[in-house]
Amino acid sequence: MTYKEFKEKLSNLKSWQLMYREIMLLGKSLPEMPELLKTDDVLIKGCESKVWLRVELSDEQILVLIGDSDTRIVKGLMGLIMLMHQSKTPEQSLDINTYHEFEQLGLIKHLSPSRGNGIKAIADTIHEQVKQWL
Amino acid sequence: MTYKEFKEKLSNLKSWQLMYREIMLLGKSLPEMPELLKTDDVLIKGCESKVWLRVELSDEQILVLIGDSDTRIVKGLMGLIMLMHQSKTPEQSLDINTYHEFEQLGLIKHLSPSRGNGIKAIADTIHEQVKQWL
Amino acid sequence: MCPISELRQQFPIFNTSNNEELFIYLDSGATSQKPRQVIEAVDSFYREQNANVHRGLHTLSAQATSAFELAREKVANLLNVHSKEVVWTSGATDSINIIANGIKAQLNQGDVICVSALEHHANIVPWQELCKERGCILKVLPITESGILDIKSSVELICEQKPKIVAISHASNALGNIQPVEKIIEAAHKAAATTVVDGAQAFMHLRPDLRKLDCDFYVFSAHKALGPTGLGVLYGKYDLLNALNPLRFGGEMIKEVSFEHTSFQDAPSKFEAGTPNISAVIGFSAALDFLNSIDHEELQQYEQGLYDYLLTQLRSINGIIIYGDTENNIGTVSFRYKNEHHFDLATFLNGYGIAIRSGHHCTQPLMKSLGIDGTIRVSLAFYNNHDDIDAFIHALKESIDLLEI
Amino acid sequence: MCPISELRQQFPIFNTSNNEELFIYLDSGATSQKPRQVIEAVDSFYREQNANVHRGLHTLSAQATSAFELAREKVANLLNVHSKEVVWTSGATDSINIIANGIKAQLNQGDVICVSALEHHANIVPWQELCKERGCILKVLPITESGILDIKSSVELICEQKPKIVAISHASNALGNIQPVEKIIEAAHKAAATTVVDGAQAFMHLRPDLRKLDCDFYVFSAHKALGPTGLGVLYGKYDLLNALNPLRFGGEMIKEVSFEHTSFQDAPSKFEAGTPNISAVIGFSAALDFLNSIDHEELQQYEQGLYDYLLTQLRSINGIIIYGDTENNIGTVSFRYKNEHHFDLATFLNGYGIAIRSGHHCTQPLMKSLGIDGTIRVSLAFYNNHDDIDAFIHALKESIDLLEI
Ligand SMILES: Cc1ncc(COP(=O)(O)O)c(C=O)c1O
Ligand SMILES: Cc1ncc(COP(=O)(O)O)c(C=O)c1O
Repeated sequence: MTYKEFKEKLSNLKSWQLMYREIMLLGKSLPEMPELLKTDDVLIKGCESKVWLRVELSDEQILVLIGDSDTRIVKGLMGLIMLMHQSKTPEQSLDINTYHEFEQLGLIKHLSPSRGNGIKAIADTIHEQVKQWL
Repeated sequence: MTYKEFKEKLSNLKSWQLMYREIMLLGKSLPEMPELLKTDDVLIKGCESKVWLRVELSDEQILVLIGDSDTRIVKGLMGLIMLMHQSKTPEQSLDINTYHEFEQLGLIKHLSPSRGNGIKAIADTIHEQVKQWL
Repeated sequence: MCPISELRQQFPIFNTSNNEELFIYLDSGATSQKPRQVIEAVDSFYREQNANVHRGLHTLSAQATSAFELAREKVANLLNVHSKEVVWTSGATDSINIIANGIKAQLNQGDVICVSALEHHANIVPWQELCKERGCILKVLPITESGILDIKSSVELICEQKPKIVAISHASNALGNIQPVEKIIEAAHKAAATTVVDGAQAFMHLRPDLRKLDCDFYVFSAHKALGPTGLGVLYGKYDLLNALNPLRFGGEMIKEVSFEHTSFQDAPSKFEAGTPNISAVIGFSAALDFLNSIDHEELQQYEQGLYDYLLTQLRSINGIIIYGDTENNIGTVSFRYKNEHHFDLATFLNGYGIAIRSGHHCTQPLMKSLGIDGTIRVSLAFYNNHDDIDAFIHALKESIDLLEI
Repeated sequence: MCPISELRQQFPIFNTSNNEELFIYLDSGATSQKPRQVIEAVDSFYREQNANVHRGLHTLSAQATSAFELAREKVANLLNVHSKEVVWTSGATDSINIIANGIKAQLNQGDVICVSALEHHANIVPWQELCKERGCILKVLPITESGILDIKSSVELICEQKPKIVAISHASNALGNIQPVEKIIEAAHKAAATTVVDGAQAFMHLRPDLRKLDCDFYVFSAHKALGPTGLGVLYGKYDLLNALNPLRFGGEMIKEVSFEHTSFQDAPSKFEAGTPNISAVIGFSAALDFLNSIDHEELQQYEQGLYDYLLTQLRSINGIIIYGDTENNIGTVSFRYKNEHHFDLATFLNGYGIAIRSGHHCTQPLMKSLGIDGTIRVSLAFYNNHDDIDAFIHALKESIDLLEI
């Protein structure tokens, strides 16, 4: 599924319950992140729950993201972020305003500021890392 | 003039200006307190302006008060207090509720709490000293 | 005096359709809602009376000062102590810091300080800092597996260690446990320790008689007891209080200043440097009137009834794990559902308009002892009712369903 | 935007017949009056939005947190600094104490700290305490006979003494002098000193651009700038700010707590232990909107006009002695009448319904340098008008007559 497809799916849902359900399902569908990879250096600061995220550059010069969280919802939100950035070139990734996308999806207003900040922290982490490959 | 006479005089006055005038005149009429007697140990704590008060017992076993202040108004209020206690026996003095008298005169409501406290401090000082002569 | 159940009508927030959605407030442990009387007292202070206190002698300032000092007397009366033993601070946290910083000079290397394992960070970190600075040793009064103070071991520890200070909460914010402070204070005083009781959670529910309780210091925040934000109380037995060094220096707390020498006032002024939170004091004064107008026994019965109902309802849900002391409790329930993350449940509950708190509740060490990373906390007050609990239970069941994917 | 002279209508206190007597407020140096917008913001916070901040994720708390952080940004914008450089405190006194206590560890025996001779006790005593504790030396930037900072000698002193800290008020509370802080800051920075500016009196009148002013720290109180009581601001250049040790420890300022080890957040959270004064922040946010809606140049002209009128009127009375810098002034006049005690005059003025302040204004060392025990202080704000001044002058003349007995 592409980010665009997922976005469309969400936009057809009538209630926040259904939206969260889709998001949690997305999270559940993510490949498991091996415990060994969940090191402190990839733990993102500024989130209420635990969020691990690894960003790497493949031989094809596109991004590979692996992430996890200890909560279902945040794991789903991570999935959304990964859908946005996965397999993009560093340049393409830098063009993406993750926070803005969340706003458009209508998700920010359901988030407390701390989680809004969490999203920002994740987005910033990606961009920071991506910059090294420009 | 006795305290009673002064009280009556005040009660006939129509404005706070006239009351203060009488009180200041009373203060002005007090005998000068020699600078030598204005020592730190007779400076009363808890007043905004400087207040010195000496209480002594005469050979006739009645109170002798000498006091002064650096402000006209407080000096007048001191005069009032002295009118109340001067030449009284220790027992008579202890029976006087100075603060209550000021309330009856309608003076407390013109006083800020800090000055109300000042009156209390002066009254307490007198009673404390008087107790030694019981 | 009206029945407890009608008091809710005095709280404007329950009559405001803030989000035009259902709104159930079950987060009184974080901060209480305010009755109309408190809000109006603050409002009319600013409209009619606003002036600085203890400064100058104009009528407005004099009125403000009288009202300010009257509020101090009201606190003292409620606590059954002297008004000069009552210091206004900016909150419970500030109060504890004033004690810990102020008593520093009286402690020496190797001295022991005891805190309970159930403390809020505000009643841990100031003591840790003190220990760091003076080379003192922090010892923890232990809890049982279910999160209740182990009173036997605690008393033994105190007997054995002869601590200089014992700091303990009157009620736990995370679990709601009413702690056996009387026994701790007794043991502490036998060991000649100074006792500090954190009443942040307890004050409104228990209205303690401090002369009876016999603790040396007691602290709480106005905002958790119907009052405005930015105000706290520090009570201390006068001699002990006056022996503390001040934390802040400035106007009002000073007797005389010269560039060569400065002398301080006695307590309470000594600890009240700078312009105090006058409007909050005025508001809290109204909060105390409000509290005093409610029969305390009736209030406790009402709150106990709510709490029992909440417990019964929660226990009827399969998979709910409840922590802490459910026998002696101020009306706070801390729970988890199976091994689901508290964050997911809390997010859904919020979606249903239920205001609860989730996380570690500023009690990380307690959570660690319990082997968890947080709970969902429902904290009740007398302005809650059965409908609130029904709405919460309904939302909780729906939220649990949402987790089944 | 309405003319300055109409802004007064926005202040409810001027429309309340408090004592059913004439009421002229000329004590804004003690605390400012509050516009309707501020009072209403506090009121509706408690009625509609009341919740704790930075705690938990329910919508109410989230809204409160957003509003709280937005206010921080507004302060930062007005001061032209970063919002993470803005710390909420309980007042200017608290702010200065946070700096003095927090920088302690960076100072050594024999280090020099300079304060000006015009400082409020709040900007003297914390430094004296620091000196006592660390063996530092307090040096005083001198004033001229008329009570104006002697800028030449002050700069020389700074050059010569190479102080570690220079603390000075932006405007004097006792005399109203606007101090030449730019020159002092320049000299201090040449000497590698950290500069602390006490803006308690200046903030509302001068709305300083701190990037331009280039001081390292700047403090003020909300209650003197249209805002609620119990709130202050501490600005610091980020690295210097973050290098301070916290004064208070507790919730919110902590990253992780265990009984073995505790780590702190970075600034500003590091300095904001405990539940902050949320309602005051919300109210101050409205105060900043109000200030921002007034053209600053127009406001200054208006205030200058009032001040000039007041000066002229006062000078026309025989026997009035005025202190301080009447060329650079925020609109505060400090005076005496012949060698009458300020207390008598102030009492009479109060009788006539005039709220002024008398005494040493928490500047005992300054009064000592001027060889007096106090003054009568009239302090103006933009909500005053010519009628206020006429009423004051009339009452002053009558009061002086009363002294002739
Ligand atoms: C110049 C100056 N600094 C500091 C302060 C202390 O402010 P606050 O009492 O609000 O803490 C004041 C207030 O009187 C002041 O005028
Ligand atoms: C038990 C306990 N102690 C201390 C505090 C700190 O109170 P405040 O944040 O009002 O300073 C709290 C509040 O969360 C608490 O629950």
